[in-house]
Amino acid sequence: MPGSIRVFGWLEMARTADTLLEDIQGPTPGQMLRKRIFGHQGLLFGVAVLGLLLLVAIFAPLLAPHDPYAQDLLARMQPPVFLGGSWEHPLGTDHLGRDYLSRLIYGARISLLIGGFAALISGLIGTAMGVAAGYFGGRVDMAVTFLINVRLAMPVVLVALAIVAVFGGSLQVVILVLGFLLWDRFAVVMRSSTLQVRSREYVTAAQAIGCSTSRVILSEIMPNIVNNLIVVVTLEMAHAILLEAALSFLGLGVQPPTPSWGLMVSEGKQMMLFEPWLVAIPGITLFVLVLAINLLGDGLRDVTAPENRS
Amino acid sequence: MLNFILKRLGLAVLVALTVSAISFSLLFMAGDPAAALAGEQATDVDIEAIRRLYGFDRPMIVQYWEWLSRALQGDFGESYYFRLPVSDLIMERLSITMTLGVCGISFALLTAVPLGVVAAIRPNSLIDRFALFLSVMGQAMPSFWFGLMMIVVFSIQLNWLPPSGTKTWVHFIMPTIVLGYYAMPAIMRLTRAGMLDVLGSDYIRTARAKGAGEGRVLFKHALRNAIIPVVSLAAVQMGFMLGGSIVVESIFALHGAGYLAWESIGRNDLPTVQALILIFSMFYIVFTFLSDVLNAWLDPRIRVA
Amino acid sequence: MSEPVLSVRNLRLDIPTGAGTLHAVRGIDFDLERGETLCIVGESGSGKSLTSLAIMDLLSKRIERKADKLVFDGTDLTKAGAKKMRALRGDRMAMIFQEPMTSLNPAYTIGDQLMEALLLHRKVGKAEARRRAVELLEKVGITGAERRLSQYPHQLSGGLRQRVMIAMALMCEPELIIADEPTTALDVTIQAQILRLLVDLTREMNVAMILITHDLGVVARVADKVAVMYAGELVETGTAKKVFDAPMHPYTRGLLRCIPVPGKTERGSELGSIPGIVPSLVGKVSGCVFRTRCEEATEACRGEIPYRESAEGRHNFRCVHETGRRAGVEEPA
Amino acid sequence: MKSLSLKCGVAALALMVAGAAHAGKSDDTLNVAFTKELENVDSYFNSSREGVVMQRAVWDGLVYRDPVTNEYKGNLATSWEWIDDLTLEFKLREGVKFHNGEEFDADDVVYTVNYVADEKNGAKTQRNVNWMKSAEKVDKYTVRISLKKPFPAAIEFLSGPVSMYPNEYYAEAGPTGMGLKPVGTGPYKVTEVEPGKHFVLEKYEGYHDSPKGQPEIGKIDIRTIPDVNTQMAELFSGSLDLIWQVPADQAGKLATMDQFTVANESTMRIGYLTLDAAGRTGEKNPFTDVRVRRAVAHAVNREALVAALLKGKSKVISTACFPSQFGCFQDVASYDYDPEKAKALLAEAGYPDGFETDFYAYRDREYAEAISSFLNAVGIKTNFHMLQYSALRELRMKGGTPVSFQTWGSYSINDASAITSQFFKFGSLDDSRDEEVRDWLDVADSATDPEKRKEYYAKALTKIADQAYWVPMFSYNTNYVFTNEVSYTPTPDEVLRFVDMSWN
Repeated sequence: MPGSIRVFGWLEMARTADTLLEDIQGPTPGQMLRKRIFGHQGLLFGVAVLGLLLLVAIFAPLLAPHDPYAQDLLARMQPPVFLGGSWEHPLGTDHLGRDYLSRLIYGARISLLIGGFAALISGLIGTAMGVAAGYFGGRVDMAVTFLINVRLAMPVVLVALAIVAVFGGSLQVVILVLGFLLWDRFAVVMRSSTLQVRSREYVTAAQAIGCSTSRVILSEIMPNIVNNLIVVVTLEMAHAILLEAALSFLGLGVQPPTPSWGLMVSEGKQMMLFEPWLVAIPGITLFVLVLAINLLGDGLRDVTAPENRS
Repeated sequence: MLNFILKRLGLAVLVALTVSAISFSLLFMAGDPAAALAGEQATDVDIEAIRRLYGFDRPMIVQYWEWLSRALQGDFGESYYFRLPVSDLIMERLSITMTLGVCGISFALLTAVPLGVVAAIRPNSLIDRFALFLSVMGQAMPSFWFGLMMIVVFSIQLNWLPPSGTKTWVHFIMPTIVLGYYAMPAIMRLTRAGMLDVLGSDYIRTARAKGAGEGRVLFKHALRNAIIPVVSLAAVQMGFMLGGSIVVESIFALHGAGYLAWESIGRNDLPTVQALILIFSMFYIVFTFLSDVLNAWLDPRIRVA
Repeated sequence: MSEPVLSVRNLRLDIPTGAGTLHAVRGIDFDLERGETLCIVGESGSGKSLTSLAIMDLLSKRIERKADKLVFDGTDLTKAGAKKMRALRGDRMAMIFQEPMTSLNPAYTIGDQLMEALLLHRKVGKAEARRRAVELLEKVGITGAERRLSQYPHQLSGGLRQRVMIAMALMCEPELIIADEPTTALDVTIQAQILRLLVDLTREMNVAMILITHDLGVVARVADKVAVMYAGELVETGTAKKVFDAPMHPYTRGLLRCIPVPGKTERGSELGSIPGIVPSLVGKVSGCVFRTRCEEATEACRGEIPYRESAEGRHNFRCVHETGRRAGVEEPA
Repeated sequence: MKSLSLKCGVAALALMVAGAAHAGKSDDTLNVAFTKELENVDSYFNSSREGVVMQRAVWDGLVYRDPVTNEYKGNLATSWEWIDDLTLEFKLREGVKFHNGEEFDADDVVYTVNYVADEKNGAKTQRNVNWMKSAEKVDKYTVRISLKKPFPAAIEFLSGPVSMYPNEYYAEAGPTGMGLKPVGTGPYKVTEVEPGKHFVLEKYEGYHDSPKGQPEIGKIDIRTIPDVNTQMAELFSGSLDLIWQVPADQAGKLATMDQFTVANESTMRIGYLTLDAAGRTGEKNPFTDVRVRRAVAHAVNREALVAALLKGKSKVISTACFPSQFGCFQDVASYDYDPEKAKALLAEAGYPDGFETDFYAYRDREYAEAISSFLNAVGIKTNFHMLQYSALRELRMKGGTPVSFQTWGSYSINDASAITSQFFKFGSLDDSRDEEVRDWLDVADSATDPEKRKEYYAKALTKIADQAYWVPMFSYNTNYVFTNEVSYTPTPDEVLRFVDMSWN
């Protein structure tokens, strides 16, 4: 059918595409982002709880009513106020007579520290590997993909236990072990994000005008995949915190007297059948923290990538 | 298809070899095996005798090659602790871990897939919100804590379920739930997202235009396509589950391979730990390989390439 | 003339949104006789696809469908339940979609998908369904039909897939085929083949067809009737000849001016364009929806708009001006 | 596997069928939990407390020590005498049969002793057997055991870890076969073994007239349940009748419940801090200064530890051995809790602001944590390290540790040679390296005159306490918890004796 010309030309000029299904007087992108953020209950909850815990962690010395390390063997396992205890120890005392509330407050520092640093280390490793694989492709990509496979094949808990058993559990060892074990998701996500971005015009343009590789990666690729990175950071942070708790539960996490929440659950476990609050209190705070981080991560994903919204 | 399988197989073998080398070298740093073998009450003379007996004084690379070549024939040596062949020891316990893993993943799939499907059919409905709630909870709840709380409620307070042991299937209920629930959120989210995606696709409209009923549309046309990524995920989760059953096995006193691994680390029972790390890795490798094959079978775009 | 195979009166589609109800499609009237081809033309988003999906009852549940009359082959579709509709779809009415690449299920063979409708609606065995599938594949010009049956969609090119879609629509010898821009997604070189195939087959089998398209060239060649749609309304309907020769609605005229129609547009004449934007359809819609872009617009365009029949009959348009032009204005040279 | 997953699916529907068979008195089966997996039931090839329990139930030694009076009685031997410093002669009991019907005689003793004493056969705890050189048959019911060097504690060892195996069966089955299907002469025979998981013992009807007494309970079902909470949960649900090694706090709670009996007994295990007096971790190590070591001793409130944490029959101790052990001299320097004095001593030693040190432990985290907290309070800042036993042992063997919390159970051997001599004779775990102490202990270990032994142990222990090489803390105790259907009086040697149990 020669001579047949479709009407796309003026249709585009008329700017009418899809207007039927959307309000034509739509908000600006900024307004929409704000609307999405403030309309997202999960995100708001996550930000609020995480912010609160961050403040608690920073101002722990001001907030804690007692020294979290001061033991009193004569006042062991005092019940919390709501179970008939005294206001001297609002959340009771632990198995060595240390103030539970104070330990909980200082514990926020430990959990956030472990989660934060483990995510930082694994993020650096995984992002470097993922971006390199996605950007350079070829052999680099093959090598990174292979390493990801190897890493995924290793049973995390088992390997972490074995390493901590060898080097002894300290805050540094736990952070390093988790950091070196949890980079896989960073690598996977960063690799595919980089792959998507690499072929975009602005990247090609930057390459064409002779920008150095590092400059292309840092100023053209990274800003465009950073939102995915942030989402993975939150998920891995939560993952690291849970894993640290599990290691501590198995007796191979951070060491006493460090008030880690996982360790507190582990220590309270002994009396779980008689004083369940010893396990319940740190267990619930742990749960709320991980919940908040996860909701934050999910929320960020929803807000920054609305097409992926579930 | 054959080409595809061979390629995946080659990769799997290479990964397995690397993991074996890593686990071997890793555990060789794990303290003096002779001291661990001798036990708490042993004297220095005991330990020296054991060191000579087991040849721990030889170079590591020699020990690795010897171990690997025998491992390929299914001989993982003798457990330092039990003095039984490691392969026997593991085979015997693996059945419990496998049972647990199969139950766990079945539980996760049987709950997560229907929930995901229903949530996708009725987005933003009560069920969808419930499923979302469950998945958010599931991701945040420490499994050891969940297990302990289950014992408190169902064994101590209600006295419905036995807190430990493996005698009957009833003993597997709580461990199955605790192990399975952690895999649920991911499976459910993926099912939901996959179904939403597929249900909005053109070929579903085509099926409807042909006059296919809702059930046929959902299960024959939609689920078949939405389930493909779920299969991969389930295989990965199953691999993780087997490796992660340590916590569950120690809480519910299930004498499976995970518990054996944990104990063996404490006892420096090198041959057992090495064999277990390798076997757990192999599970992951085999499962992902099988899921690739299954995927290829499910997805003609891979099968008939 | 016998009873039309499809008769639509005052079809309305409403979509509830956060900001109010979106009146996506309003007051659609048309009849379609057996074996007749109706072309619906209009811009993207003018409601063409929604209208066709409404007839098939394939709209999302969010969209409310209302009609004074919606009768297909003697069945009142407004009263037909889900079960009744399922029995009609794929059997008496079939649809061909725009995207052959995604409209076939990647998990099943061509054969499975071809046979599905027949097996669903007719009491035939697999062998019989298979025979029919082969017959139709040959009819739509696919060579090696037997072999194709066991192939998967990803092994076929876009053109072949659209042929499969056509065969699929014809499996049960329907009364009505709705083809929603069946060639837009295809390579320009094969668009014509596919379209010719579709038209020839419907003629041969005496199937009525609603063809939705952008391509006025196509319309000019194949349409018995033309319906021009703008912002959810039919602004002009009539036989192809009348609409092309004497377009009454300013929008139709604009449309025709924009595109060269072989034999209708002189070489070298300027391609025009219509400035302005489509109004929001959320909330109450009153007056002429085209007035924001219409060069003939007057104050009266805000009021009731009559649906006029042109002097010669069988040609209707929606405009306040009797002739589709502001009084006293000469046709521009 | 398929049917199993099916079963799991069905499981959720049928919760109400649950509930294990509530065993106990009604079917004459005692359900017991072990915390640790037993590597091998063969008593020469395991080193855990659970192994000792099994050994005492399944096998017999030549000699028996009454756990209450500490008097030695003939068991498989009826009498014995020292021929010289290196030779012991035994008259064997006649008419004793092994569980498999094999008759017990001198050949069994000769085979067992010669097998386990041979280092090449790899008996796990060499110290238990390496003092024996060989055994020879005199006649069918007379046997002589030769020693490598004078060993006064021989009878104690023969009443403890050295038990007699059937020669024909053992020659064929070896340690692995013995572990899977144990055969002994003891009051209980093993009918079921699932290694590490589950054992079933049954009363041996043909048990000889032993000083152990006759078994009463028909069947003992032993399961390994690692978690104390799970053990207690099983106890509550009625599927366990007896648990032991229950921590003090839980035992205290269980004692308040009507349906359980909680019995507490001391054990031979003691806890102590060992300080790097020899300077193995470095010349400038603060612990090389006796004042610092004494400061540590003054810093820890041992009474509070015992009263609040260990409870029960635990005692504060001051000597480097368990008080009931032979030669464990008690009248030594004792350091009372006095943090001010501790600080003064530290200041005197040149540490007015204290110092920082690594603190190691491998078990009883709670106790170790409390102790390190006491040290922190006087200015000794501790970096706490909890290691696996083997890792800590390796560390100590190679380069020592500045301060570590250790425990030692003496393998239930009631003789100071089983503890003090293990650690103060320049072995790799000797952190003090005091030649004088070593020489005294050498004399005490090999002298045959009991008085002379006592004298030299006293000298050594006095110096150890004075120099505070160790800071002995407390003796341990064990809680046994059982249902009211069970009647049992535990003994102070931390050995669960099924033969002493009966139904109420």
